[in-house]
Amino acid sequence: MSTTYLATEASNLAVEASGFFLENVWIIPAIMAASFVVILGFGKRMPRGGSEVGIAAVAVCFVLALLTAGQWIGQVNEAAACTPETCDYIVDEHHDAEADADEHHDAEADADEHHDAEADADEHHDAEADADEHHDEEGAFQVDTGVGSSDGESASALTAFTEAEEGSTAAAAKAVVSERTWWSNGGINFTVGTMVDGLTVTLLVVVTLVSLLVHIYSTDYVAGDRRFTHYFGFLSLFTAAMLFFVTSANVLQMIVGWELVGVCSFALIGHWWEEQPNSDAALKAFLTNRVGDIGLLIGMIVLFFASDEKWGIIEINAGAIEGTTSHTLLLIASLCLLAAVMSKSGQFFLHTWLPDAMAGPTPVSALIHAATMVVAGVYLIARLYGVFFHGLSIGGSSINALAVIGAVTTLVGASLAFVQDDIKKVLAYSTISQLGYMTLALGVGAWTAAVFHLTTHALFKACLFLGAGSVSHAVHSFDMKKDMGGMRKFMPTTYKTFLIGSIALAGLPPLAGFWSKDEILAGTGGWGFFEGESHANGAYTIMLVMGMITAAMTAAYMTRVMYLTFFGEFRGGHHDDAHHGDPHESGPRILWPLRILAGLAVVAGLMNLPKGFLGLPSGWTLRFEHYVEPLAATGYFPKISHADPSWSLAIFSTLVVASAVGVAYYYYFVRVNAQSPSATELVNGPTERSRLLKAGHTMLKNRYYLDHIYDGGEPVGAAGANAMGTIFGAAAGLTLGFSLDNGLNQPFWPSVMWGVILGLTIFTIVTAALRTGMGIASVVKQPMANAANWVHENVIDAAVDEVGKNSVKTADALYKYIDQGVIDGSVNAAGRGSQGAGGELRRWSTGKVQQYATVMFAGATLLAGLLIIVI
Amino acid sequence: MTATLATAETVVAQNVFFYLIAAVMVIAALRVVTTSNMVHAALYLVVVLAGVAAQFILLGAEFVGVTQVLVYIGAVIVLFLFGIMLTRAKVGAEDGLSHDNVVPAILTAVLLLLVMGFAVVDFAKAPWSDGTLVIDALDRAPTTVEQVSDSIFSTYIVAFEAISVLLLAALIGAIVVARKE
Amino acid sequence: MYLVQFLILSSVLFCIGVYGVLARRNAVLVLMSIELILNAVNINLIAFGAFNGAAIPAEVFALFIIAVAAAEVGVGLALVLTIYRNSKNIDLHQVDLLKG
Amino acid sequence: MEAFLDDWGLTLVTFVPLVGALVMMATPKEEESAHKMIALGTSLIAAVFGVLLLFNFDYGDAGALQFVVDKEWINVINSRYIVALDGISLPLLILTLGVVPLCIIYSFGHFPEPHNPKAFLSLILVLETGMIGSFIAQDLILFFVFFEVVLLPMFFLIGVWGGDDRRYASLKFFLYTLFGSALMLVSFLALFFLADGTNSTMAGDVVSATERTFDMRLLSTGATAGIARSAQLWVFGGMFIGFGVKVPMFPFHTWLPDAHTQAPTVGSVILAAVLLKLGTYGFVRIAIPFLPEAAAAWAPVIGLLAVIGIIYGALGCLAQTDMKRLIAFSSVAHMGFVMLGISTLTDFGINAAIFGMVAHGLITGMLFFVAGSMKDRYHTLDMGRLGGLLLQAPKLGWILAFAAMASLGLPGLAGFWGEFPAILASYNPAAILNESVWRAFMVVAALGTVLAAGYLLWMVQKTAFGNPTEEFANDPHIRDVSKFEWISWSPFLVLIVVFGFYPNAIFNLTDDAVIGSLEVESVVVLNIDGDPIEVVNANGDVITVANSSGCLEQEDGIDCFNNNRIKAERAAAERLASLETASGN
Repeated sequence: MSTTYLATEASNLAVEASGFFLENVWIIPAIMAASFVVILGFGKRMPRGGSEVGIAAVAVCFVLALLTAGQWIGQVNEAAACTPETCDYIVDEHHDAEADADEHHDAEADADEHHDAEADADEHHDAEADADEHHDEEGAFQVDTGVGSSDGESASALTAFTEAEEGSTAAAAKAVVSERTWWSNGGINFTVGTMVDGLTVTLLVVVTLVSLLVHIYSTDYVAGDRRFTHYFGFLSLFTAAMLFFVTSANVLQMIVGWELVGVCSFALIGHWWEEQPNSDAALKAFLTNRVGDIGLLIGMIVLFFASDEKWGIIEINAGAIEGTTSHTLLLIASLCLLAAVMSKSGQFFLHTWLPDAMAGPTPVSALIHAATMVVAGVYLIARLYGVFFHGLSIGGSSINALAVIGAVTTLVGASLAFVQDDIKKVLAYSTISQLGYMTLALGVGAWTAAVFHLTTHALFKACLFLGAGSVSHAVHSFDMKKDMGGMRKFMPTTYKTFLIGSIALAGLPPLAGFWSKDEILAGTGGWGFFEGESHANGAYTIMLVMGMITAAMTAAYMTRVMYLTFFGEFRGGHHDDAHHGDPHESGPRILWPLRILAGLAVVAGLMNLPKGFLGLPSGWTLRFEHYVEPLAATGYFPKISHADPSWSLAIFSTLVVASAVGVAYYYYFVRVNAQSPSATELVNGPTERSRLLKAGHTMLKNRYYLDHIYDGGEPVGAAGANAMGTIFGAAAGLTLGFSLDNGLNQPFWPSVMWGVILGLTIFTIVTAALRTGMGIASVVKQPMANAANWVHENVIDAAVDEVGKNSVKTADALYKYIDQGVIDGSVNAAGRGSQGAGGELRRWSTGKVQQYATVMFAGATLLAGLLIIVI
Repeated sequence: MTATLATAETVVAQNVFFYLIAAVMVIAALRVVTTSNMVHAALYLVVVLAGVAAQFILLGAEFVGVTQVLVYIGAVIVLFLFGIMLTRAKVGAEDGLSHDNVVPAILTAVLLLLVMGFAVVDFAKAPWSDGTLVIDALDRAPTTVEQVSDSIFSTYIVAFEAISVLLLAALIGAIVVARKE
Repeated sequence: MYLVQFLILSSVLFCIGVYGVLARRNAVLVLMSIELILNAVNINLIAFGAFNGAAIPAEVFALFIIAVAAAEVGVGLALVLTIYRNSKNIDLHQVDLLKG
Repeated sequence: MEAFLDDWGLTLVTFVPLVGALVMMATPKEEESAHKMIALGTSLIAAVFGVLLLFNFDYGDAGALQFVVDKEWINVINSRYIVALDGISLPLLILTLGVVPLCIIYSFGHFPEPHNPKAFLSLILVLETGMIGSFIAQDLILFFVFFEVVLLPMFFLIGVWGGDDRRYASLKFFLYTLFGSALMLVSFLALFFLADGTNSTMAGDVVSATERTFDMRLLSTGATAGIARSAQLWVFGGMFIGFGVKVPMFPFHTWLPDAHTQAPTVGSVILAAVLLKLGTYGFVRIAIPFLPEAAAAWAPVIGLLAVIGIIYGALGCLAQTDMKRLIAFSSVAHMGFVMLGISTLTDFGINAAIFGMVAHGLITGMLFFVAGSMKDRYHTLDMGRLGGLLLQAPKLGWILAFAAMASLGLPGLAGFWGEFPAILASYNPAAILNESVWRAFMVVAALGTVLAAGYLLWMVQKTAFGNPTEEFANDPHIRDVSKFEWISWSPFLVLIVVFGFYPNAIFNLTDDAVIGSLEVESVVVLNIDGDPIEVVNANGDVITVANSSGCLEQEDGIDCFNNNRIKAERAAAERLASLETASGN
C-alpha cells in the first residue's frame, strides 16, 4: 500500500508565463521601507504616533501578497491546463536550466561588454570570460524565450509539466525571476532582483499576515510607551527586511536581508534599553547571530566560486543538481551555511540567545521569534535546497548533519521548556524545539512538510505568544508560578485562544499542528522500518523516534503551561499597587488578532490533507504541496521523493500525544490541584525523591550549562564546561562524520574520526568567538584583549618609544654639537675676533669623543647601506 | 698537514672546528665589551686573539697564526695588563665601565652588522659566483716561512722599512709620552 | 670551508668592536675593542687571500697590521697613562680636555 | 570652460586653499570672523572646482588619466610638474574636498583651546593642499613633496590644539611618519636610478621619456621592467614601510591611537578620513603598479599583517575604556580589511580596498565627530562614566548608533561594501599567489567581523544605552545636536546610506582604472619559482630577459654590471624564439 514515487522523467516541458505582481513583487518591501522612513521622519507629529502609517502599509502589503499568491496559483493552474499543443517546449530539462542561466547572463552582458574584453588581460578572470562567451552563444538560440530585454531587466516564468501521482497532471511553475544590475566589480556583475515561486509566496503571506496582526496588537500593548514611534518604525523596517530577504533573487541579497533582519531584532529586543539586562540580551542575540554569519559569508562565497561566479539562487541550485559543482565544495558550503542556520534559527548549540531575546516586547517576540526572523534559517535551507540536498547527500541515506542537528535541537528545546517558570521562555524553548522539527524535516528530505510546518507553526505560535502577552498585560508579569493561575476566570477569550494554540502545538487532530507534524514524522520514512519497508528519501528511524518523543514532551509541557497559567488559583495580586489585584480581559485590539490566529490555527491544517485522505479527490488533497513545492523539472529543485502518509503512524503518534497529555493532566490537574489549588509543583515530587531526576532537573534548570560555557560562567566551572564542550564537539563531529560518510562514501570509522576532530575544532572556534562576544560586559577583564593591549603598550610601543627617545637624543647631539657647534660656531668664531675664540671653543663641544664617534659611525653606516641598496 | 689530506672527513672536521672556534670567539668578544671587570676583559681578549690565530691556521696561514700568538698574546696583552694595573684599576668588578651612550652604540653596531651582512650575502649571491665560494685551503700546501720572508724582503721591502720606522717612532713616542718628568 | 663564513665571523667581531669603542668608558677597554676591530680585519684579509690564491701578500699585510696594532697599543697605553697621571682617572666620560 | 578646466582645474583645486592660507596670514589676528569666512570660502571654492571636475570627468574612460598637466619643474633631476586625475584618484579627491569644508564648519561650533582661529584654519588649508596634491600628483618627487607637506600641519594641529598628552603624541606621529617617508624617498631614488623610462609602453607619447625619470605614468607602464628582482624587493620594501606606517599597518600602528586620542576633533576626522588613505593610495597607485613582481613576492606579508591587524585592532578595541581611543583602534582593524583587499592583487580586491577607503573615511570620520561632540558635552570620554546618551541627547545617540552600525559592516550601509568584497576577493587571489593562504586569511577576517560587532555595540551600549550616571544626570551642557553639527554631519550620513544602497557609484569609477593599473602584472612572464623570465610590454615585444638576479644571460657569459639598463634585443629574440618552439612542440 505504501509505495514511494519520484518526480518522473517525463517532466521536461516548459511554457512561458508571467504576471504583474509576480514580476513586480519588489513593491512590497519597498512599501514597508517607505513606511519606515515616513514613521521615523514624521511619526511623532502624527495623531497616532505613526502607528497608523505602519498598519496601513503592512495592510497594503498583505493585500498585495494575497494578490501575488492568487496570481501564482493562477500560473500553476494555467500551466496545468496547458497541453503539448498549446505550449512550445524546451525538450531537454538540462537546456531548460541552462536557458534560465543564460537569460541573466545576457542581461549582464548588455550592462557591460568591456569586462569580457578585459577578462582576457587578467588570467584571474579567464574562467568568467569563458563562461560569458559560452552563454552568449547559447543565448543566441535562446532568444525566443524573449527575456533578455534590452534595459538589462529579465523576467522569466517557465513552467514545466510533470507526471504527478496517479496519472493526474500536476504542474510545477518555475520561479518568476526579474532582476537588474546592482553593481559590478572586476568584471563580475552583481544583480538585485526578485524571485517568486511557491515558497516565496508562502512566506510573503505569512510574514505580512502576522506582521499586520502584530501591528494592530501593538497599538494597544505598547500604548503610551516612550518610544512608541520608534517601535513602529522598527516594526516596519523589520518587516521590510524580512520581505526583502524572502524575495531575494540571489544569495548576496539574502545576506543583506539576513543582516538587516538581525539588526532590527537587535533594536527591538533592546527596545527598553534603559535596563542593562535588555541591552545585554540584545547584544547577545546580535553577536550570536554574527558568529553564525561567519558561516553565512564563507558559505556563500564558497558557493559563489563553486558555481563559477554566479550569485543567482537558481543557478547555484541548478549547478548543484546537475553535478557541475564540486561535491566537496557543496559539502563545505552547506556545513558553513548550517552554522548560520544554527545561529539564526536557534538550533542547538547556538540557540542560547533566543530565550534571552524574550526581553523584548511580547508582540515583537511573536513577530520575530515565532513567525519570521527565526524561520529565516529554515527558509535559507529550503531556498538553497539543491545545495543542501546534494551537499549533505540527504537522499537515500539514514543520517546527516542537518537531520541530526534538527533532532537534537527539538529534543533539547522541548526538555528545556519543561522547567521554565517564565511563560514566554516556555514558548521560546518550544519555538526552538519546533524549529528543530523543521530542520529535521528538511534534513530527511521532507521539504513540503517542513515548509508546511513553518506556516502552521507561525500561526499558532504567534497566537500563543500574543496570548501570553495578553495575560502578562493583565498581571504585569511573565512568571507563571508567582503571578498567574486561574486566569481563565478573568480572561476567557485569551484562555480559549491560548487553549486552541496549545492543542495545535501539541499536535492533536484535527488542528493545524497535527497535520504538519504528522507529515514530518511520515517524511522521516522511519515508520517504514517498523513496517519492513523503506520510505521516501531514506529510513531516518532515529529521527522518527526523537520526533515522537518530542511530540510527547511538547504535549506535556503545554499542559503544564495551561494549568499553571489558567487553572488553579490566582497567585498574583501581591504587588503593592492595587491595579494588579483584579486581572482583566484585554481590549479588542488585542483580542481580535488572537481570535483570527486561533481560527487559522484550527483550519490551516486542511491546506495540505494527505494524499487519498478519506478518499478525497486529488484536487482536494496536497494543495499546499501542489502549489508550493517546485518540482525537479524546474531545474533548481532536487528530485525528492514523498513518503506516503500512513494511518498507523498517524494513529500511533496521536496516541503518544494523548497519553502524554494524560500523564501531565494527572500530575497537575489532579495531584497538584488536590494538594492545594494554589500549588504549582508537588512538594516532595519525583524530582525530590529520585536523585537521578533531581540531577536532570538541575541540569535543565542550568540550560545544559551552555551559557556557562559561552561566557565562562562561574557556577559550573571549567570542568563542566570542558565536559560539555567535549560532548558537543563529539556530537557535532559525529554528525559531520556521517555526512562525510554519506557524501564522500568513505569507510565509516575513518570518517567518524574525521568528524570528531572537525567537530571539536568547530566547537572550539565557535565557543571562543562566543566567549569573546558574550563576555562583552566584562570585557576589560578579557584575557585576550588585555594581552593584545599589553603587547601594544609594553612591547611595540615601548620599543618605539625607546627608539624615539634615542633618535631624539642623537638628533639633539647632532644639532647641539655639529650644527650649533661646528657650523654655527665656526661661522660665529670667524665673525668674532680671536679674543672670543676661547669662549667659542667652550661651546664647541662637551668633548665627549664617543658621541662624535657614534654619530660618525651611524652616518657612515647609513650612507653605506644606501649605497648598497641603490646600486 | 699537506695537500694529500683533502678528504671529506677533514673538510667536515675543518667546518666543525671553524664553528666551534667562531662561537667561542664571538662569546668571548661579547664578554670583552660587556664585562664589568677589566682584568676579565683582558683575559677574554686573550681568548678572542687565540681564536683568531686558530682561524689563521685553519686558513693555512701558519706563520701569521704563530706571529699572532707571539705578538698579541705574548706582548699586547701584557701591555694591557700593565696598563690596567698602572692605572690602578680595581681587580674586582667595577661599575660604570659603560655609560649612557649604550643604546645609540647598540643601534649603530646592529645597523652596521645588518649592512655588512647584507653586503656579504649579496656578494655571495653575486651572479658570477657559483654561490659556494669554496676556500680550498687543503688543496694547497700551507704557506711556508720562506715564501713569506721572501716576499717581505723583496716585494714589500719598502713597506717593511716604513713599518719598522713606525715601530721605532712609536717606541720613542711611547717613552716620551709616558715618562715621568 | 666557505669564504662567506669567515666574512660573517669577521663582520660580527668588527661590530662588537665598534660597540665597545662607542660604549665603553674606560680608555683601556676602548683600546681592547680597537684590537677586536683590527683582528676582524685581519681575518678578512687572510680569508680572501686563501680564497683567490694570493695567500702570500695577504699574510704579509696581515703581519704589517699586527705590527701597527702593536705600535698603536703601545702609544695608546702611553697616552692613557699620561691622562691618568694628569687627572687621576681614565674615564672618558670625565676626560673632556677638548672642552678646553 | 572645458579647455580652462583641462589646463587649470587640478592646479586650482590644489592651490586655492594655499592661497587662502596666505591671505589669512596677511589678515590681522583679531579678525576672527574674517578668518573663518576666508577659510570656509576658499575650501568651498576648491570644492566647487572639484564638482566641476566631477561633471567634466569622462566616466566612459575612467581608466585613463584626465586633465593632465605636464610642465617642466626641476630639470636637474628631470622631475616634472605632472598632475592628472583618474578613476582611482577621483573618489579620494572628492572625499578630501568634501571633508575639509565640513570640518571647518564644524570647528565654528566648537573651537579647541588655545583659540587662535587664524593659525588653526590656515593650517587646515595647507593640509588640504597637501592632501589633494598627493592624490593627483603623477611625479614621484611632486608626490613626495605633497606627502610631506601634509605632515607638518597635522603635527602642529595635534601638538598645539591637542589634549593633555599632545606633545608626546605629536612627536610620535611626526617621527614615525618621517621614518617611513625617509625609506620611501630612498626607494624613489632607487627607482630613479634603476628604472628606464624608454622601456615604458608610453615612452612614445610622453615628453619626459628619458632613461632616468620620476614620471609615474612611465614607471607604472613597464619602465621598471629591467630592474633586478632582488633590487625590486628592496625598493618595494622601502615603499612598504613608508606607506605601511601611514596606513597604518600592524606593527607600525602605535602612533595612531595616541595621535587620534590627543588630536582635536577636526584633526582626528581629517586624520581618519583622508590622511590614512594616503598610505593605501600609495600602495594602489605606486607600489603595486610599479613593481608587480615584488608586489607578488610581498603580498603574503601584506596579507598576513592585514589579518593580524584586523584581529589585533579588534582586541585592542575591546580593551579600551576611552571612547576615542577605541574608535582609533577600530581604524587599525578596518584598514586591515583594506590592506587585505590590496594584498590579493586582483582588481576585485583593490576595488574593494578603494571602496573601503572611502567608506572608512566617511564612517570613522563620523564616529570621531560624534566622539568630539560628546567630549564637548561631557568633558570626558571614559566609557565607565558615560551612559544614557539616548535619553539626554536622543539625536546624537541615534547618530552614534547609526555610525556604529555602519562601521561594523551592516549591509545597506557603506561599510559593508568595503568589508565583504575584500573577504570575497581573498577567496581567490591573483593567480601568482597561493590560494590556500588567502583562504585562511579569509576565515580570520570573517572572525574579525564578529569582534567588530562586539566592540562597537559594546561601545554603544556603554555610552548610549542605560540611564545617565548621576554625575551627568542633569547637566545643562548636555544638549542635542547643534546647527553647525547638523550642517557638517548630514552629508556624511547621507553618503553613508547612498553608497550603501548604490555601491556602483564608486565601483564604476575605480574598476577600469584599477584593471589598467594591474595590466603590467599580466605581461611579466614568470617561471615556476615566480622569478621573471622575461618582461613583455603591452605591445607584445620583449623588453628584458633576466635571470633571478636580474642579470642578462648571453652566450658570451653573463652581464651584470648594468643590470639596471639591460638592452637585450638579440638575447630576447632568441629567448622568445626558443619559447615559441617550446610551446610549438
